[in-house]
Amino acid sequence: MYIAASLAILVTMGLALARALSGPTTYDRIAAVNMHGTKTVLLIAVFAFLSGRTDVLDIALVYALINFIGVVAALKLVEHGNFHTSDNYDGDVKEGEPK
Amino acid sequence: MRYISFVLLLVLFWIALSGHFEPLLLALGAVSVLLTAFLSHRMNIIDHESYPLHLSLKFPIYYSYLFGEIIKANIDVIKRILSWEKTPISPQMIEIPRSQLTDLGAVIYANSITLTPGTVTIKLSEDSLTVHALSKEVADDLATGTMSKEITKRVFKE
Amino acid sequence: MFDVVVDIVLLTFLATTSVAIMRMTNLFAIVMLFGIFSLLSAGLFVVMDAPDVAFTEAAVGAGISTVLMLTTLALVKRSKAPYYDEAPKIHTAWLPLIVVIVTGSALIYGTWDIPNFGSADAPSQTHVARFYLENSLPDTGVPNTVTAVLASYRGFDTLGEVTVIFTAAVAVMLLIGGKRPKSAPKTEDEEAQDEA
Amino acid sequence: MIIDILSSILLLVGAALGIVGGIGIHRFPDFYTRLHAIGITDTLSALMILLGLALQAGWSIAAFKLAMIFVFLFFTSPTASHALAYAAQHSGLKPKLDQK
Repeated sequence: MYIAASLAILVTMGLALARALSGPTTYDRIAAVNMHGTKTVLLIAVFAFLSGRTDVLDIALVYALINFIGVVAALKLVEHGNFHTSDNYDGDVKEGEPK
Repeated sequence: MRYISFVLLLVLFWIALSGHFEPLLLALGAVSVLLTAFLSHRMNIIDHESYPLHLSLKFPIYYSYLFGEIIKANIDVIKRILSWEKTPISPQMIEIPRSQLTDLGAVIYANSITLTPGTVTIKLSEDSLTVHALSKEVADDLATGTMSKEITKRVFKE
Repeated sequence: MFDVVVDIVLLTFLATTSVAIMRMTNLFAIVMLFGIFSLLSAGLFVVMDAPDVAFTEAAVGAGISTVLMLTTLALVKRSKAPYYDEAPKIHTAWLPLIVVIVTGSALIYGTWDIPNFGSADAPSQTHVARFYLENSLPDTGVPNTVTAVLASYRGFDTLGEVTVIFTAAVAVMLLIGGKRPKSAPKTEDEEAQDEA
Repeated sequence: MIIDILSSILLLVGAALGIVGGIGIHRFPDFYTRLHAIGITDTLSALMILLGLALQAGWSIAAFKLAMIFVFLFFTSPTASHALAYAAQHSGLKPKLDQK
Protein backbone atom coordinates (compact mmCIF):
# COMPACT_ATOMS: atom_id res chain seq x y z
CA MET A 1 0.00 0.00 0.00
CA TYR A 2 3.02 2.24 0.41
CA ILE A 3 3.57 1.77 -3.30
CA ALA A 4 -0.01 2.68 -4.16
CA ALA A 5 0.16 5.72 -1.90
CA SER A 6 3.41 6.96 -3.39
CA LEU A 7 2.09 6.44 -6.92
CA ALA A 8 -0.95 8.53 -6.03
CA ILE A 9 1.29 11.22 -4.57
CA LEU A 10 3.37 11.18 -7.73
CA VAL A 11 0.21 11.70 -9.78
CA THR A 12 -0.71 14.65 -7.57
CA MET A 13 2.77 16.07 -7.99
CA GLY A 14 2.33 15.78 -11.72
CA LEU A 15 -0.98 17.65 -11.55
CA ALA A 16 0.57 20.38 -9.44
CA LEU A 17 3.50 20.60 -11.84
CA ALA A 18 1.10 20.98 -14.76
CA ARG A 19 -0.57 23.87 -12.95
CA ALA A 20 2.79 25.44 -12.20
CA LEU A 21 3.72 25.23 -15.86
CA SER A 22 0.46 26.47 -17.25
CA GLY A 23 -0.06 29.41 -14.92
CA PRO A 24 -1.85 31.54 -15.97
CA THR A 25 -0.99 34.02 -13.20
CA THR A 26 2.15 34.08 -11.11
CA TYR A 27 0.07 33.41 -8.02
CA ASP A 28 -1.20 30.19 -9.53
CA ARG A 29 2.37 29.17 -10.02
CA ILE A 30 3.41 29.98 -6.46
CA ALA A 31 0.41 28.11 -5.10
CA ALA A 32 1.21 25.12 -7.30
CA VAL A 33 4.85 25.20 -6.21
CA ASN A 34 3.71 25.25 -2.60
CA MET A 35 1.43 22.28 -3.17
CA HIS A 36 4.17 20.47 -5.04
CA GLY A 37 6.46 21.04 -2.07
CA THR A 38 3.92 19.67 0.39
CA LYS A 39 3.50 16.61 -1.76
CA THR A 40 7.26 16.12 -1.96
CA VAL A 41 7.37 16.16 1.83
CA LEU A 42 4.68 13.49 1.96
CA LEU A 43 6.36 11.46 -0.78
CA ILE A 44 9.63 11.41 1.14
CA ALA A 45 7.80 10.46 4.34
CA VAL A 46 6.04 7.57 2.60
CA PHE A 47 9.26 6.57 0.89
CA ALA A 48 11.09 6.52 4.23
CA PHE A 49 8.67 3.88 5.43
CA LEU A 50 8.70 2.03 2.12
CA SER A 51 12.45 1.59 2.31
CA GLY A 52 12.43 1.13 6.08
CA ARG A 53 14.92 3.92 6.76
CA THR A 54 12.97 6.29 8.94
CA ASP A 55 15.94 8.60 9.51
CA VAL A 56 15.13 10.04 6.09
CA LEU A 57 12.17 11.69 7.81
CA ASP A 58 14.58 14.44 8.89
CA ILE A 59 14.73 15.54 5.29
CA ALA A 60 10.96 15.69 5.06
CA LEU A 61 11.05 17.82 8.19
CA VAL A 62 13.58 20.21 6.68
CA TYR A 63 11.50 20.41 3.50
CA ALA A 64 8.36 21.30 5.36
CA LEU A 65 10.17 24.32 6.78
CA ILE A 66 12.18 25.28 3.69
CA ASN A 67 9.15 25.12 1.46
CA PHE A 68 7.40 27.57 3.73
CA ILE A 69 10.39 29.90 3.85
CA GLY A 70 10.58 29.87 0.07
CA VAL A 71 6.91 30.72 -0.30
CA VAL A 72 7.05 33.48 2.28
CA ALA A 73 10.17 34.94 0.68
CA ALA A 74 8.41 34.94 -2.67
CA LEU A 75 5.37 36.64 -1.20
CA LYS A 76 7.37 39.18 0.72
CA LEU A 77 8.83 40.18 -2.59
CA VAL A 78 5.45 40.22 -4.29
CA GLU A 79 4.10 42.41 -1.55
CA HIS A 80 6.93 44.87 -0.94
CA GLY A 81 9.02 44.78 -4.07
CA ASN A 82 6.62 46.38 -6.53
CA PHE A 83 6.14 43.02 -7.97
CA HIS A 84 2.69 42.96 -9.41
CA THR A 85 3.45 40.45 -11.99
CA SER A 86 0.52 38.31 -12.73
CA ASP A 87 1.33 37.34 -16.27
CA ASN A 88 -1.81 39.01 -17.49
CA TYR A 89 -1.12 42.00 -15.33
CA ASP A 90 -3.77 44.65 -15.56
CA GLY A 91 -3.82 46.34 -12.19
CA ASP A 92 -2.50 49.84 -11.72
CA VAL A 93 -1.20 49.80 -8.17
CA LYS A 94 1.62 52.28 -7.90
CA GLU A 95 4.84 51.73 -6.09
CA GLY A 96 4.76 52.88 -2.52
CA GLU A 97 1.03 53.09 -2.47
CA PRO A 98 -0.13 52.56 1.11
CA LYS A 99 -1.68 49.22 1.73
CA MET B 1 8.97 31.76 32.96
CA ARG B 2 8.42 32.19 29.25
CA TYR B 3 12.12 31.71 28.54
CA ILE B 4 12.44 28.70 30.81
CA SER B 5 9.62 26.92 29.04
CA PHE B 6 11.00 27.98 25.68
CA VAL B 7 14.43 26.54 26.46
CA LEU B 8 12.84 23.39 27.82
CA LEU B 9 10.84 23.05 24.62
CA LEU B 10 13.98 23.47 22.52
CA VAL B 11 15.86 20.90 24.60
CA LEU B 12 13.04 18.39 24.24
CA PHE B 13 12.90 19.05 20.53
CA TRP B 14 16.65 18.61 20.13
CA ILE B 15 16.70 15.33 22.06
CA ALA B 16 13.71 13.96 20.22
CA LEU B 17 15.24 14.74 16.84
CA SER B 18 18.75 13.53 17.59
CA GLY B 19 18.29 10.54 19.87
CA HIS B 20 21.97 10.57 20.83
CA PHE B 21 23.23 10.93 24.38
CA GLU B 22 27.03 11.06 24.06
CA PRO B 23 28.58 13.94 26.02
CA LEU B 24 30.09 15.59 22.93
CA LEU B 25 26.77 15.65 21.09
CA LEU B 26 24.84 16.75 24.16
CA ALA B 27 27.27 19.65 24.55
CA LEU B 28 26.81 20.62 20.92
CA GLY B 29 23.06 20.40 21.40
CA ALA B 30 23.23 22.62 24.49
CA VAL B 31 25.25 25.19 22.55
CA SER B 32 22.72 25.25 19.72
CA VAL B 33 19.78 25.51 22.12
CA LEU B 34 21.38 28.43 23.96
CA LEU B 35 22.32 30.12 20.71
CA THR B 36 18.74 29.80 19.47
CA ALA B 37 17.38 31.18 22.71
CA PHE B 38 19.83 34.07 22.62
CA LEU B 39 19.03 34.91 19.01
CA SER B 40 15.30 34.75 19.71
CA HIS B 41 15.83 37.07 22.62
CA ARG B 42 17.80 39.51 20.48
CA MET B 43 15.20 39.38 17.75
CA ASN B 44 12.62 40.13 20.41
CA ILE B 45 10.25 37.48 19.16
CA ILE B 46 9.35 35.77 22.41
CA ASP B 47 6.49 37.73 23.80
CA HIS B 48 2.88 37.54 24.74
CA GLU B 49 1.70 37.20 21.16
CA SER B 50 4.21 35.04 19.38
CA TYR B 51 4.59 32.53 22.17
CA PRO B 52 1.18 32.40 23.85
CA LEU B 53 2.05 30.31 26.86
CA HIS B 54 -1.03 31.41 28.75
CA LEU B 55 -3.25 29.82 26.12
CA SER B 56 -1.45 26.52 25.81
CA LEU B 57 -3.84 24.69 28.11
CA LYS B 58 -6.78 25.70 26.00
CA PHE B 59 -5.37 24.66 22.64
CA PRO B 60 -6.39 20.99 22.88
CA ILE B 61 -10.05 21.99 23.24
CA TYR B 62 -9.72 24.46 20.41
CA TYR B 63 -7.98 22.04 18.08
CA SER B 64 -10.46 19.25 18.67
CA TYR B 65 -13.18 21.65 17.56
CA LEU B 66 -11.11 22.91 14.65
CA PHE B 67 -10.38 19.41 13.38
CA GLY B 68 -14.09 18.65 13.30
CA GLU B 69 -14.67 21.78 11.24
CA ILE B 70 -11.77 21.00 8.93
CA ILE B 71 -13.07 17.52 8.20
CA LYS B 72 -16.59 18.81 7.52
CA ALA B 73 -15.28 21.54 5.23
CA ASN B 74 -13.02 19.08 3.41
CA ILE B 75 -15.91 16.77 2.64
CA ASP B 76 -17.85 19.71 1.25
CA VAL B 77 -15.04 20.87 -1.03
CA ILE B 78 -14.32 17.32 -2.18
CA LYS B 79 -17.98 16.90 -3.14
CA ARG B 80 -17.78 20.08 -5.14
CA ILE B 81 -14.62 19.07 -6.94
CA LEU B 82 -16.00 15.68 -7.89
CA SER B 83 -19.55 16.74 -8.71
CA TRP B 84 -20.76 16.38 -12.28
CA GLU B 85 -22.54 19.71 -12.37
CA LYS B 86 -21.08 22.23 -14.68
CA THR B 87 -20.61 24.90 -12.03
CA PRO B 88 -20.56 23.26 -8.63
CA ILE B 89 -19.19 26.41 -7.04
CA SER B 90 -20.40 29.95 -6.49
CA PRO B 91 -17.42 31.98 -5.30
CA GLN B 92 -18.17 34.84 -2.93
CA MET B 93 -16.22 37.65 -1.35
CA ILE B 94 -17.70 38.57 1.98
CA GLU B 95 -16.79 40.83 4.84
CA ILE B 96 -17.47 39.57 8.30
CA PRO B 97 -17.13 41.56 11.49
CA ARG B 98 -14.06 41.00 13.59
CA SER B 99 -15.51 40.04 16.92
CA GLN B 100 -12.31 39.22 18.82
CA LEU B 101 -10.87 42.02 20.86
CA THR B 102 -7.18 41.21 20.78
CA ASP B 103 -4.93 40.90 17.77
CA LEU B 104 -4.01 37.39 18.81
CA GLY B 105 -7.65 36.36 18.93
CA ALA B 106 -8.34 37.84 15.52
CA VAL B 107 -5.35 36.03 14.06
CA ILE B 108 -6.50 32.76 15.58
CA TYR B 109 -9.92 33.31 14.05
CA ALA B 110 -8.51 34.24 10.64
CA ASN B 111 -6.20 31.27 10.76
CA SER B 112 -9.06 28.92 11.56
CA ILE B 113 -11.00 30.31 8.62
CA THR B 114 -8.07 29.77 6.29
CA LEU B 115 -7.39 26.28 7.58
CA THR B 116 -10.89 25.09 6.78
CA PRO B 117 -10.91 24.48 3.03
CA GLY B 118 -13.57 26.46 1.21
CA THR B 119 -12.77 29.70 2.96
CA VAL B 120 -9.61 31.80 2.81
CA THR B 121 -9.07 34.97 4.78
CA ILE B 122 -7.75 37.56 2.39
CA LYS B 123 -7.50 40.61 4.55
CA LEU B 124 -7.55 41.28 8.24
CA SER B 125 -8.25 44.91 9.01
CA GLU B 126 -9.14 46.90 12.10
CA ASP B 127 -12.75 45.91 12.32
CA SER B 128 -13.48 43.30 9.69
CA LEU B 129 -12.16 40.29 7.85
CA THR B 130 -12.39 39.88 4.09
CA VAL B 131 -13.01 36.26 3.22
CA HIS B 132 -13.13 34.48 -0.09
CA ALA B 133 -15.56 31.58 0.06
CA LEU B 134 -15.94 28.79 -2.44
CA SER B 135 -19.72 28.69 -2.32
CA LYS B 136 -22.68 30.69 -1.15
CA GLU B 137 -23.60 28.11 1.49
CA VAL B 138 -20.17 28.28 3.09
CA ALA B 139 -20.23 32.06 3.00
CA ASP B 140 -23.66 32.20 4.63
CA ASP B 141 -22.56 29.72 7.22
CA LEU B 142 -19.54 31.84 8.06
CA ALA B 143 -21.58 35.03 8.19
CA THR B 144 -23.65 33.68 11.06
CA GLY B 145 -20.55 33.98 13.21
CA THR B 146 -20.89 30.58 14.84
CA MET B 147 -17.22 29.81 14.40
CA SER B 148 -16.17 33.11 15.90
CA LYS B 149 -18.30 32.48 18.98
CA GLU B 150 -17.01 28.95 19.33
CA ILE B 151 -13.42 30.12 19.20
CA THR B 152 -14.00 32.90 21.71
CA LYS B 153 -15.73 30.43 23.97
CA ARG B 154 -13.04 27.78 23.72
CA VAL B 155 -9.90 29.87 23.76
CA PHE B 156 -10.56 32.97 25.79
CA LYS B 157 -13.27 32.07 28.27
CA GLU B 158 -11.99 31.14 31.67
CA MET C 1 12.12 -2.35 -8.43
CA PHE C 2 9.65 0.28 -7.36
CA ASP C 3 12.59 2.64 -6.81
CA VAL C 4 13.15 2.56 -10.53
CA VAL C 5 9.58 3.60 -11.24
CA VAL C 6 9.85 6.55 -8.84
CA ASP C 7 13.23 7.43 -10.35
CA ILE C 8 11.81 7.47 -13.85
CA VAL C 9 8.74 9.51 -12.90
CA LEU C 10 10.81 12.06 -10.96
CA LEU C 11 13.29 12.28 -13.84
CA THR C 12 10.42 12.90 -16.24
CA PHE C 13 9.15 15.70 -14.01
CA LEU C 14 12.67 17.07 -13.83
CA ALA C 15 13.03 17.10 -17.61
CA THR C 16 9.60 18.71 -18.01
CA THR C 17 10.50 21.38 -15.51
CA SER C 18 13.79 22.19 -17.17
CA VAL C 19 12.20 22.44 -20.62
CA ALA C 20 9.55 24.70 -19.12
CA ILE C 21 12.24 26.85 -17.47
CA MET C 22 13.97 27.27 -20.81
CA ARG C 23 10.80 28.25 -22.63
CA MET C 24 9.57 30.67 -20.00
CA THR C 25 10.23 34.41 -20.05
CA ASN C 26 8.83 35.45 -16.69
CA LEU C 27 11.83 35.56 -14.34
CA PHE C 28 9.72 35.19 -11.25
CA ALA C 29 8.02 32.04 -12.53
CA ILE C 30 11.44 30.71 -13.48
CA VAL C 31 12.70 31.15 -9.92
CA MET C 32 9.66 29.34 -8.58
CA LEU C 33 10.27 26.51 -11.05
CA PHE C 34 13.89 26.34 -9.91
CA GLY C 35 12.45 25.63 -6.49
CA ILE C 36 10.47 22.72 -7.90
CA PHE C 37 13.57 21.56 -9.75
CA SER C 38 15.54 21.45 -6.51
CA LEU C 39 12.77 19.66 -4.66
CA LEU C 40 12.54 17.07 -7.41
CA SER C 41 16.26 16.45 -7.55
CA ALA C 42 16.40 16.19 -3.76
CA GLY C 43 13.59 13.64 -3.97
CA LEU C 44 15.70 11.74 -6.48
CA PHE C 45 18.67 11.83 -4.10
CA VAL C 46 16.52 10.39 -1.33
CA VAL C 47 15.36 7.57 -3.59
CA MET C 48 18.97 6.90 -4.59
CA ASP C 49 20.09 6.55 -0.97
CA ALA C 50 21.95 9.84 -0.60
CA PRO C 51 20.16 11.58 2.27
CA ASP C 52 23.08 13.93 2.99
CA VAL C 53 23.09 15.29 -0.54
CA ALA C 54 19.31 15.56 -0.38
CA PHE C 55 19.63 17.54 2.83
CA THR C 56 22.01 20.00 1.22
CA GLU C 57 19.92 20.24 -1.90
CA ALA C 58 16.81 20.94 0.18
CA ALA C 59 18.44 23.60 2.33
CA VAL C 60 20.58 25.28 -0.30
CA GLY C 61 18.85 24.57 -3.59
CA ALA C 62 15.23 24.92 -2.60
CA GLY C 63 15.69 27.27 0.33
CA ILE C 64 18.57 29.68 0.27
CA SER C 65 19.13 29.96 -3.46
CA THR C 66 15.43 30.67 -4.05
CA VAL C 67 15.57 33.42 -1.45
CA LEU C 68 18.80 34.78 -2.94
CA MET C 69 17.44 34.82 -6.46
CA LEU C 70 14.24 36.50 -5.32
CA THR C 71 16.28 39.10 -3.46
CA THR C 72 18.30 39.71 -6.58
CA LEU C 73 15.11 40.18 -8.57
CA ALA C 74 13.95 42.70 -5.99
CA LEU C 75 17.27 44.57 -6.16
CA VAL C 76 17.25 44.86 -9.91
CA LYS C 77 13.59 45.69 -10.07
CA ARG C 78 12.37 47.86 -12.84
CA SER C 79 10.14 50.70 -12.00
CA LYS C 80 7.22 49.85 -14.21
CA ALA C 81 7.32 46.83 -16.44
CA PRO C 82 6.53 43.49 -14.93
CA TYR C 83 9.27 40.93 -14.85
CA TYR C 84 8.87 39.57 -18.28
CA ASP C 85 9.92 40.77 -21.66
CA GLU C 86 8.09 40.77 -24.89
CA ALA C 87 7.73 37.37 -26.43
CA PRO C 88 11.22 36.28 -27.47
CA LYS C 89 12.13 36.46 -31.11
CA ILE C 90 11.60 33.15 -32.76
CA HIS C 91 14.91 31.99 -34.09
CA THR C 92 16.70 28.71 -33.91
CA ALA C 93 19.93 28.88 -31.98
CA TRP C 94 21.96 26.37 -33.92
CA LEU C 95 25.35 26.97 -32.31
CA PRO C 96 24.20 26.49 -28.70
CA LEU C 97 22.22 23.44 -29.75
CA ILE C 98 25.31 21.85 -31.30
CA VAL C 99 27.43 22.72 -28.25
CA VAL C 100 24.84 21.20 -25.93
CA ILE C 101 24.50 18.05 -28.01
CA VAL C 102 28.27 17.54 -28.19
CA THR C 103 28.73 18.14 -24.45
CA GLY C 104 25.82 15.90 -23.62
CA SER C 105 27.07 13.03 -25.73
CA ALA C 106 30.57 13.42 -24.23
CA LEU C 107 29.01 13.15 -20.75
CA ILE C 108 26.92 10.13 -21.71
CA TYR C 109 30.03 8.54 -23.24
CA GLY C 110 31.79 9.22 -19.94
CA THR C 111 29.13 7.36 -17.95
CA TRP C 112 29.94 4.11 -19.78
CA ASP C 113 33.08 3.79 -17.68
CA ILE C 114 31.29 4.43 -14.41
CA PRO C 115 30.37 1.28 -12.48
CA ASN C 116 26.67 0.54 -12.18
CA PHE C 117 24.67 2.26 -9.50
CA GLY C 118 25.21 0.47 -6.20
CA SER C 119 27.53 -2.19 -7.61
CA ALA C 120 29.65 -3.81 -4.92
CA ASP C 121 32.98 -3.74 -6.77
CA ALA C 122 32.91 -0.04 -7.56
CA PRO C 123 36.12 1.75 -6.48
CA SER C 124 34.17 3.96 -4.11
CA GLN C 125 33.05 0.90 -2.17
CA THR C 126 36.34 -0.98 -2.15
CA HIS C 127 39.00 1.61 -1.31
CA VAL C 128 38.92 3.92 1.70
CA ALA C 129 35.18 4.01 2.27
CA ARG C 130 35.24 0.91 4.44
CA PHE C 131 37.92 2.41 6.69
CA TYR C 132 35.88 5.53 7.38
CA LEU C 133 32.66 3.62 7.87
CA GLU C 134 34.32 1.40 10.46
CA ASN C 135 36.51 3.95 12.23
CA SER C 136 34.76 7.30 12.09
CA LEU C 137 32.51 6.69 15.09
CA PRO C 138 35.22 5.53 17.52
CA ASP C 139 37.68 8.12 16.15
CA THR C 140 35.52 11.23 16.25
CA GLY C 141 32.38 10.35 18.18
CA VAL C 142 30.19 11.82 15.45
CA PRO C 143 27.46 9.43 14.32
CA ASN C 144 27.19 10.80 10.77
CA THR C 145 30.08 9.55 8.66
CA VAL C 146 29.83 12.33 6.10
CA THR C 147 30.01 14.96 8.83
CA ALA C 148 32.92 13.14 10.44
CA VAL C 149 34.88 13.15 7.20
CA LEU C 150 34.05 16.75 6.41
CA ALA C 151 34.65 18.28 9.81
CA SER C 152 37.32 16.02 11.21
CA TYR C 153 39.37 13.94 8.73
CA ARG C 154 39.53 16.72 6.18
CA GLY C 155 38.87 19.51 8.62
CA PHE C 156 41.58 21.79 7.23
CA ASP C 157 40.13 21.47 3.76
CA THR C 158 36.69 22.38 5.06
CA LEU C 159 38.19 25.27 7.02
CA GLY C 160 39.65 26.57 3.76
CA GLU C 161 36.29 26.25 2.03
CA VAL C 162 34.53 28.04 4.86
CA THR C 163 37.11 30.83 4.72
CA VAL C 164 36.52 31.28 1.00
CA ILE C 165 32.76 31.37 1.46
CA PHE C 166 33.05 33.75 4.39
CA THR C 167 35.30 36.09 2.41
CA ALA C 168 32.88 36.00 -0.49
CA ALA C 169 29.95 36.76 1.80
CA VAL C 170 31.78 39.68 3.42
CA ALA C 171 32.74 41.07 0.01
CA VAL C 172 29.19 40.80 -1.28
CA MET C 173 27.81 42.47 1.81
CA LEU C 174 30.34 45.28 1.52
CA LEU C 175 29.39 45.78 -2.10
CA ILE C 176 25.62 45.63 -1.97
CA GLY C 177 24.75 45.72 1.72
CA GLY C 178 25.68 49.18 2.89
CA LYS C 179 23.11 51.79 3.59
CA ARG C 180 19.60 51.50 2.31
CA PRO C 181 18.79 54.09 -0.33
CA LYS C 182 16.99 56.94 1.30
CA SER C 183 14.65 57.60 -1.60
CA ALA C 184 12.24 54.86 -0.57
CA PRO C 185 10.20 56.29 2.30
CA LYS C 186 9.36 53.88 5.01
CA THR C 187 5.82 52.66 5.23
CA GLU C 188 4.00 53.10 8.48
CA ASP C 189 4.23 49.56 9.70
CA GLU C 190 7.96 49.43 9.01
CA GLU C 191 8.39 52.44 11.21
CA ALA C 192 6.25 50.80 13.82
CA GLN C 193 8.51 47.80 13.64
CA ASP C 194 11.56 49.96 14.07
CA GLU C 195 10.13 51.58 17.14
CA ALA C 196 9.11 48.31 18.69
CA MET D 1 -3.34 -6.45 12.23
CA ILE D 2 -6.17 -4.02 12.79
CA ILE D 3 -3.59 -1.26 12.94
CA ASP D 4 -2.17 -2.39 9.60
CA ILE D 5 -5.58 -2.28 7.94
CA LEU D 6 -6.39 1.06 9.51
CA SER D 7 -3.12 2.61 8.44
CA SER D 8 -3.52 1.27 4.88
CA ILE D 9 -6.97 2.80 4.69
CA LEU D 10 -5.73 6.13 6.01
CA LEU D 11 -2.77 6.15 3.63
CA LEU D 12 -4.81 5.28 0.57
CA VAL D 13 -7.65 7.66 1.37
CA GLY D 14 -5.13 10.42 2.08
CA ALA D 15 -3.34 9.81 -1.21
CA ALA D 16 -6.67 9.71 -3.05
CA LEU D 17 -7.64 13.04 -1.49
CA GLY D 18 -4.37 14.39 -2.81
CA ILE D 19 -5.43 13.42 -6.31
CA VAL D 20 -8.84 15.01 -5.73
CA GLY D 21 -7.09 18.24 -4.77
CA GLY D 22 -4.94 17.91 -7.88
CA ILE D 23 -8.07 17.58 -10.01
CA GLY D 24 -9.49 20.56 -8.18
CA ILE D 25 -6.66 22.88 -9.14
CA HIS D 26 -7.35 22.07 -12.76
CA ARG D 27 -11.11 22.16 -12.56
CA PHE D 28 -11.64 25.39 -10.68
CA PRO D 29 -11.74 28.53 -12.78
CA ASP D 30 -9.49 31.05 -11.06
CA PHE D 31 -6.69 31.48 -8.57
CA TYR D 32 -8.79 32.08 -5.47
CA THR D 33 -10.95 29.02 -5.96
CA ARG D 34 -7.87 26.92 -6.63
CA LEU D 35 -6.56 27.91 -3.21
CA HIS D 36 -9.45 25.98 -1.68
CA ALA D 37 -8.51 22.86 -3.62
CA ILE D 38 -4.95 23.22 -2.40
CA GLY D 39 -6.38 23.52 1.10
CA ILE D 40 -7.57 19.92 0.88
CA THR D 41 -4.14 18.58 0.07
CA ASP D 42 -2.59 20.65 2.82
CA THR D 43 -4.97 19.64 5.59
CA LEU D 44 -6.92 16.41 5.38
CA SER D 45 -4.75 14.61 2.84
CA ALA D 46 -1.53 15.37 4.71
CA LEU D 47 -3.18 14.53 8.03
CA MET D 48 -4.35 11.12 6.81
CA ILE D 49 -1.09 10.14 5.17
CA LEU D 50 1.00 11.16 8.17
CA LEU D 51 -1.43 9.51 10.58
CA GLY D 52 -1.32 6.31 8.54
CA LEU D 53 2.48 6.34 8.67
CA ALA D 54 2.49 7.15 12.39
CA LEU D 55 0.31 4.11 13.07
CA GLN D 56 2.96 2.01 11.37
CA ALA D 57 5.74 3.67 13.30
CA GLY D 58 4.22 3.10 16.71
CA TRP D 59 5.63 4.99 19.68
CA SER D 60 9.04 5.97 18.38
CA ILE D 61 11.14 8.89 17.26
CA ALA D 62 9.77 8.37 13.77
CA ALA D 63 6.24 9.01 15.02
CA PHE D 64 7.42 12.16 16.77
CA LYS D 65 9.04 13.38 13.57
CA LEU D 66 5.86 12.69 11.63
CA ALA D 67 3.96 14.67 14.22
CA MET D 68 6.43 17.54 13.84
CA ILE D 69 6.06 17.45 10.04
CA PHE D 70 2.33 17.66 10.48
CA VAL D 71 2.59 20.53 12.97
CA PHE D 72 4.84 22.47 10.60
CA LEU D 73 2.52 21.90 7.67
CA PHE D 74 -0.46 22.75 9.80
CA PHE D 75 1.01 26.04 11.00
CA THR D 76 2.60 27.13 7.77
CA SER D 77 0.00 26.24 5.15
CA PRO D 78 -2.67 28.72 6.29
CA THR D 79 -0.02 31.42 6.56
CA ALA D 80 1.13 30.69 3.04
CA SER D 81 -2.45 30.58 1.69
CA HIS D 82 -3.37 33.81 3.38
CA ALA D 83 -0.20 35.60 2.28
CA LEU D 84 -0.74 34.37 -1.26
CA ALA D 85 -4.37 35.48 -1.35
CA TYR D 86 -3.52 38.82 0.21
CA ALA D 87 -0.67 39.48 -2.21
CA ALA D 88 -2.84 38.50 -5.16
CA GLN D 89 -5.64 40.79 -4.10
CA HIS D 90 -3.24 43.57 -3.26
CA SER D 91 -1.76 43.43 -6.73
CA GLY D 92 -5.15 43.77 -8.33
CA LEU D 93 -6.01 40.23 -9.32
CA LYS D 94 -9.78 40.14 -9.39
CA PRO D 95 -11.56 36.98 -8.29
CA LYS D 96 -14.25 35.55 -10.54
CA LEU D 97 -17.32 35.88 -8.40
CA ASP D 98 -20.69 34.32 -8.73
CA GLN D 99 -22.97 36.74 -10.53
CA LYS D 100 -26.26 35.47 -9.17
